[in-house]
Amino acid sequence: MIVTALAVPFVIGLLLMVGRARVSGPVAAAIGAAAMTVSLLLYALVWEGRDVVSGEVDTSWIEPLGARLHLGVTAVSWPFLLMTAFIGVLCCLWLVARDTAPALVGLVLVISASSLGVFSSLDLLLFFVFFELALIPMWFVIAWFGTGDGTRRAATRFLLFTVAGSALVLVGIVVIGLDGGLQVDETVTGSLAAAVLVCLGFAVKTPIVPLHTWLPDAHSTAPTVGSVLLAAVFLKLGTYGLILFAPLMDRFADVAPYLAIAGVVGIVWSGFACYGQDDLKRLVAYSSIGHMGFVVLAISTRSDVGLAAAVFGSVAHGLITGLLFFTAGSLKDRFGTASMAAIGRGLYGRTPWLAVTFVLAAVASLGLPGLAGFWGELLSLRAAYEIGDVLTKPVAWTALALALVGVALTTAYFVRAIRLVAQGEPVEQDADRDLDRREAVVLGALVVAVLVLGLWPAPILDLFEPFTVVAGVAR
Amino acid sequence: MSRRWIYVALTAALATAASIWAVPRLDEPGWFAYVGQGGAGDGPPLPSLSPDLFLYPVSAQVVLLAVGVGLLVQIYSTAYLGHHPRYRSYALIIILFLVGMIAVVGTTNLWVLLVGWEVMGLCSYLLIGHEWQTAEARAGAAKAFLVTRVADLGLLLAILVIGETYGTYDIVGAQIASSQDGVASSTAIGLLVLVAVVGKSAQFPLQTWLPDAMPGPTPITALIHAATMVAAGVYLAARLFPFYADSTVVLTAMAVVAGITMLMGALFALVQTDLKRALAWSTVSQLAFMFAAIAAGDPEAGTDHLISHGVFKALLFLGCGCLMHAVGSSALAAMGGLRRSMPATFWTMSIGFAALAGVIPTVGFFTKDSVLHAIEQSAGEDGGLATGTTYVLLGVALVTSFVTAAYATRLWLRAFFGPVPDGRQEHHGHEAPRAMIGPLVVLAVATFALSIGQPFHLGIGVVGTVIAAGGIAVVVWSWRGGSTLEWTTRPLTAELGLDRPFTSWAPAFARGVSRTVVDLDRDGVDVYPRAGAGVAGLTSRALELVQTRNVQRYATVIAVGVLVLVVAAVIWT
Amino acid sequence: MNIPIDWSLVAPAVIVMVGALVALLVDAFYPRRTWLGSGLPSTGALVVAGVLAHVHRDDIGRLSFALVAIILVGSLFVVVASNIMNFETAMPPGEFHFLLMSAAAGAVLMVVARDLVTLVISLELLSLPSIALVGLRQGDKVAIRSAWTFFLASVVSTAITLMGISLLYGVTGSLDYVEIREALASPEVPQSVVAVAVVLTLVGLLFKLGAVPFHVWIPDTYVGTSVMVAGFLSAVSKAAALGALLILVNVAFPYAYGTWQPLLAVVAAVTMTIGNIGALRQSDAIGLLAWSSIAQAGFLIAPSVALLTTEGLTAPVQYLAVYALANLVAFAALSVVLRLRGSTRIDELKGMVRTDPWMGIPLVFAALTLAGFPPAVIGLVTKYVVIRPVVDSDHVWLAVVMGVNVMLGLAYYLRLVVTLCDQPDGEPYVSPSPPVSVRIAKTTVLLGTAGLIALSAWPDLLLRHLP
Amino acid sequence: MTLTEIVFLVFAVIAVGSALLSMTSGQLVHAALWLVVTLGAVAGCFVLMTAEFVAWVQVLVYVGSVVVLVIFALMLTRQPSGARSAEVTGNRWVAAVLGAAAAIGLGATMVAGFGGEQIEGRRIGTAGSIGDALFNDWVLPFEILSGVLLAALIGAIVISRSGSDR
Amino acid sequence: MPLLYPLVLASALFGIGLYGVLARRNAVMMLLGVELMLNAVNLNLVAFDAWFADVVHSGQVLTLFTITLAAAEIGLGLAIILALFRALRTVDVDEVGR
Repeated sequence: MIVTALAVPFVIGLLLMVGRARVSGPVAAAIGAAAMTVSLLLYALVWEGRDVVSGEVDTSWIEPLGARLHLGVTAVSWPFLLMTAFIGVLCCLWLVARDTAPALVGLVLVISASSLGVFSSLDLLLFFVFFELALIPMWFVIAWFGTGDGTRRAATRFLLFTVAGSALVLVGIVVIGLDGGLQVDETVTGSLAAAVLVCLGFAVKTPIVPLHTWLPDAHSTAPTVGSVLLAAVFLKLGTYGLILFAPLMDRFADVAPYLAIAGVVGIVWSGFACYGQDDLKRLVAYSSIGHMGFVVLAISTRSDVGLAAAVFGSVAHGLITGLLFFTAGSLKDRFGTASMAAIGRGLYGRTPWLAVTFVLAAVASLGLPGLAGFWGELLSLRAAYEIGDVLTKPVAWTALALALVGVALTTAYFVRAIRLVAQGEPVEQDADRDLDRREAVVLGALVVAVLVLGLWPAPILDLFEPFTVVAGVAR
Repeated sequence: MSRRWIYVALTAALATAASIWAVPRLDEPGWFAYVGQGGAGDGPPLPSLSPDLFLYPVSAQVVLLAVGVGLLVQIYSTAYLGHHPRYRSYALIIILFLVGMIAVVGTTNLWVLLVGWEVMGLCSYLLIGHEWQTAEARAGAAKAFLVTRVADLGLLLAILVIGETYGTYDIVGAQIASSQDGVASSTAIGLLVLVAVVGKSAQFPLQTWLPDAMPGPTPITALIHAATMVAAGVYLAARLFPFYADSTVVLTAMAVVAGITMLMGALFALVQTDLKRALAWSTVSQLAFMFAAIAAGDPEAGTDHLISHGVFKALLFLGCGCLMHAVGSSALAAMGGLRRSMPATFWTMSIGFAALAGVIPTVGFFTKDSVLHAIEQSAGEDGGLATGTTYVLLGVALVTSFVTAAYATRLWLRAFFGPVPDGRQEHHGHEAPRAMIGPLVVLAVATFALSIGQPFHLGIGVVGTVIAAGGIAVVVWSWRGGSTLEWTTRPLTAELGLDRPFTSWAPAFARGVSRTVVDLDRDGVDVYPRAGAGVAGLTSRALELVQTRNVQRYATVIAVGVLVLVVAAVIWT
Repeated sequence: MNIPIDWSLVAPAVIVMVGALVALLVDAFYPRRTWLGSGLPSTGALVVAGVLAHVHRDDIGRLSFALVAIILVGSLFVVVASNIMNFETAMPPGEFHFLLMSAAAGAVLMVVARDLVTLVISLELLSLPSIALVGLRQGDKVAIRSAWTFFLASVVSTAITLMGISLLYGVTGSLDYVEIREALASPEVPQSVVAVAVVLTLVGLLFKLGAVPFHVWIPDTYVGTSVMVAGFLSAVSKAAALGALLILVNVAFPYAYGTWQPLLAVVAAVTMTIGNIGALRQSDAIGLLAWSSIAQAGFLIAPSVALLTTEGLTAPVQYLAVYALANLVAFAALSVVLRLRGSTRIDELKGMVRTDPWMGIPLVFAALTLAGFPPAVIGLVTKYVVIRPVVDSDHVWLAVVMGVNVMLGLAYYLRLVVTLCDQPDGEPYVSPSPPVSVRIAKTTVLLGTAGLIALSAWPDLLLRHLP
Repeated sequence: MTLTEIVFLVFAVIAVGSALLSMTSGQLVHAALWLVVTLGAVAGCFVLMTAEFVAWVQVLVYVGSVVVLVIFALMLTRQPSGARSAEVTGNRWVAAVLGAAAAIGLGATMVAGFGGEQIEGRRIGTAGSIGDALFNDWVLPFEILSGVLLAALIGAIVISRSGSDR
Repeated sequence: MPLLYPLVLASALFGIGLYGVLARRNAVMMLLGVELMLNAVNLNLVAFDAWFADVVHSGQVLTLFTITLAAAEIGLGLAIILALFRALRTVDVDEVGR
């Protein structure tokens, strides 16, 4: 089942790329949406409960290295998988527009599918293969379909940063593989080098300050679906990697304090950076760094609450940032730029529904209780408060304090953005146009998801309650 | 027109439902403290949002106050704001606000409470910014949201601490646990709660957002920034009182905050030239009164004053709305002499001012009396505040009563009596439509009706009445003496510059730091990849320099390489 | 001491050498000098040699057999793909095949050599024909200049190696690997002399591998010579050098551990870094591949820090196999490109995946394999394979350098890949009606690519059977 | 100090001196001839170290053929115009340093490793004994060497043909 | 006879040869430098051979081989130099490299 769920988007994505001349953009997008929906449904159906590995596939692959084709869905990966497939569907739906290039749909499918592969892998080498697989397609998405100057440069920066990180992860995987094998459910290592390398590697991907400088450029130049995939899915590869690897490494404890502090410094740093942004997409990109900071803080506690926080935070961030980027994309489609100064004030009056969606997304992103963004942040604060088993009290509580400052800053910069764009005396522009049906469907779906998860966090939190859940990964 | 009534009907339905739920519980005995059996779990569970509705009599009162005022405001708004192009969102947000308020008051699940709490904050933000074309509204909204949200982090942490301490996020459950295992972490919880309520209820030092929220539509001010949301801070402090009741530190801190705020708010209200702003400061001051009661160990007195204040302050604000409707401004200078042209407003607002000043037999008198009594009583009791603190607090409260009576009188006189300002024609002031007067009347009636059954404490009551009378008398005497009552005492009119940290320092700091961060992010943090790329590029160029096709140079490179390797090998073996 | 000729060991080399002579003779006496005339005996000899090697694989030893197999298959690939040069009047086919086969024989002998004399002489048997091959294209000034560069650098490093060997002889009194090991085991040998001797001896092999600082000849030579000869140098010649290095160090120098291990580690790290950095600014695909092959040499050397363990021996060979195949595919494809379009500048390749997918996709796949990037899983897996022994021998720093270099490498492979995938600038000039020989070369490329794809699908295939 | 040693030292001085002259001489033909002297002196050293056969081969191969070849090459490749100011390149200082470093380094290594050892000269390297060793023990390299020579020959032919006909 | 004599002589010749390779302008003379280096090696080998009184004469045999290799190298090298001269009309390394 998992294999089918992975193969369908992969194959269809490749076919779309090969046969890009034979289909029109909207048709390709529709096909893509159908493929991702199939994947989504399969992943939803494969679930057998949190105490077992669902839909496990385990066959031999590279015997001499101990690598196996080991796929399965666990309580930790399931939310990621569903979120990714969901975002994939929405990206395809978003592309149901006249000017879509079929190749872009194909790339989106391949990227989504390989991300799904990452989340489904229970073998470290397989994990890594999927991890790398999506990068070059993403390069194309940014460089070819991006807008603005320097798309190539941004794409290459993105790729090189990520690969530098993942190369370190590869070395880390080697260390782990030598110590305990490559199977996630069996291996454990006592090596400090592994912990440092893996954390550093995923820190680039997540990204954690100061390894984040690739992110704003990549996000701001990428096309809308590219930004969405980058933020909603790609950053999760980093956090998921940390979640997956943290329990495998005994010496994670030595790295965790640095991780935690870097994470919260990132929250504050990105908060200030956002406060000074004019470009909406850059702003959202920086805000992602902040949100990832919360997730990293949660992971670095290596506690059960932290795990729940990290999973919830990642998923919620995926949805909310997806929403934000889709909104920013809508604006960019209209005005040709995401610069707040160029978009002008008073969107409340000019394009009310778009403005309302933006405000809702912003409010969700700043972690208002009752919306999805809140629970992840809350739980990581709680995880920090409870300290967990690897941090010390001074570190954890310093992190907590900084994170709180970050929350305040997040509010500040989103309020500023709302003030600059949504409010104010409206100056009509020719491009003012409220949501069309396609946009309404995509944004609506995300709004609903954000509201549902915000008001009913149980579907995800129940996976981690009570904390005895092991389900293959979380220990 | 009829479309507007849909929202009123919706509000009414909500109000009815809430009433059906709340009214039966008004008479049940019991205060927030819960004594019962049952055990708590091992650790706090992950948060959930099960509603866990549960009403005590006090919370039932607050619910009724909220929905009542909400309904009245909704009705009032049909006339006041009915022609506004964005009436729909306005009305809907009010309903959302009421839901949030009911959630805060009606649940025992701390997370639901927090959600409601924040939803209220959001609605407040959106409604203050309703007139988002104007710069003041935008600024006020942003400030209100930011200040309250920062303070709300205190509540968030408080909830976490409660959960950790008692193993549950249910207030009742936590109370059970505390009654069984004893109270713990009370100082931490109390201080965090204090932070939250100081923000939400605009207490010192976070008081400035409330006056700045006045660009919001006046009905909203009446509902949110007078009767319900800001009072929710008091409600919360009272609700969670059992968890920190034994911490002198917390109570003292609260007393200090309350003392400073009440006097400061009253003094500021005394010198305002804008009626609405004056009322806002008055609200700040009155909220501090309630906190004083809680600090004195009698949260019940605080919540009683909450209810009464909610009623008469809503009345005052709605009346203020009528005046603004009439003269098109909330400046006192634009008013004056409206007594004749707007009799209904005049009479109802007079009742409101009387209640504010604490004149018998308005409900304001009785509940203020209770508060003063509570403070007086707490002196000398074991636990709680030190006796000295109590007496200082009592003194401040009495002074504040005096000032309160004074400014209430001043506002009343200036709005309704003084000379008609030059620019305005006499006939220009006209009575408000019925949909606006109706709610005023209802509230005025309630101002008296709620007095029924209120306790009266003879000693302090007499003292309070005398002081209030003194305040009124001084102002009236001054008015009679020909004063225009335009008191412009510089430090007070500038509100002591307490606003400056929020309006200039913090934004300037944030802007400065953010500019630095943005620059650093571009040029500083990015140095290592850029330097790396630069080094790689230079090395690459250098390598090209070696590749000259001159074989002799190649041989030299090889020879040097061998030499280096040999030397290195000899050294390390 | 008696060194009898072990025919089972040298049979493949002899066959190859015989093939070389036959090719030369056929060419000399067959009236019409065609490519096939000398090419067929060469092909046949390589196949027979392969079969013979397979028959005697137990005598040869798994490791040497794997290396011999790589060398033979690589040579075969070169011989077949070199058909692209058919009808080039400047290229004398008989001599070409003779020299190529001689070099191949030298390469085979290098990995089966078990004493330093044989090693040096087979090294020369590889070098001298290679040098001649580089300068073979008649009347080509660049080619002859490249040959000169290659020649002088080569003889200098040979002289240095011989000096090392003479010192080694002085220290141990023997030139046989096993006896050298035994002599070095004694604590009385003067360590500093051993250090000097070992370093100098390894220089020749590192030179052939193109390790920094002995890499200087590579870019000029590869760019200056015919594409397939460059392919031969980058694949077969390196395979021989690496094999000889592994066996020499493993058999003869285990006790000089302290000398060569840090040496190789540092050289590997510097080599891959310099190679990658050098490739960054190349505008010609051949130049890019030349520098990249320097970088890959670093990856080949790196696991030898652990070559006293089984994995340290096998990992580089596995990496080598994939590297050689990918490199040959790339060079062969580029030779086709050069033939049809007249240039291998990267700009010239723009959009080839769209205009000529049968050459574009193999190039992309080969580049991805060399970069170690999915979907070329085998590239990634072999990167993993070479990092493993490095980590296992506690050279984590080197592993990190390797990781960083994966990133650096991607920087330019990516450029190649995206240029190939890009929208072409108008219709490129393609020479019309390519002859059959081009089709043969194309087929080789496709076969090689198919091999890479198969390995990517089942990496087990390689890792389990080699060596 | 025995006579052998004295003779050896004389040869050594001649070898080094003529090598230096050869490598620095401005006249190419002179340089080649100085090299002949060096190689001859080295052959003398071989004889003193009991390697008679090697010494003869040295004289035959080097002095007899290689140097003749070199002189021909020098003549064939004479520059059309004698505008050359010096026969050494700008690289000479680096070269001198490296050459000195190599000589001193190697010398130091030798001293460190083999100081105080004596050559006894018990086994004379006659043609017979060398032949025995060559064809009993070193057949394989010997055979390979034939391949090397052939390949070099063919290579030399085909390359020297290059450029002549076009 | 002390073993050091030939060894030190070899070192000196090797250094001089290296200098020749790196400094001579004429390609042929560079080749001669290489020959000097190889001769140094030969001296070493012969000296060690004599010192060990090697039964199989490894050193002397390798010396013979080296001489042969040197001849092969010089043959090929001169061929290349001639071709170079024909192609570029010069054997000046600086000019060739240009």
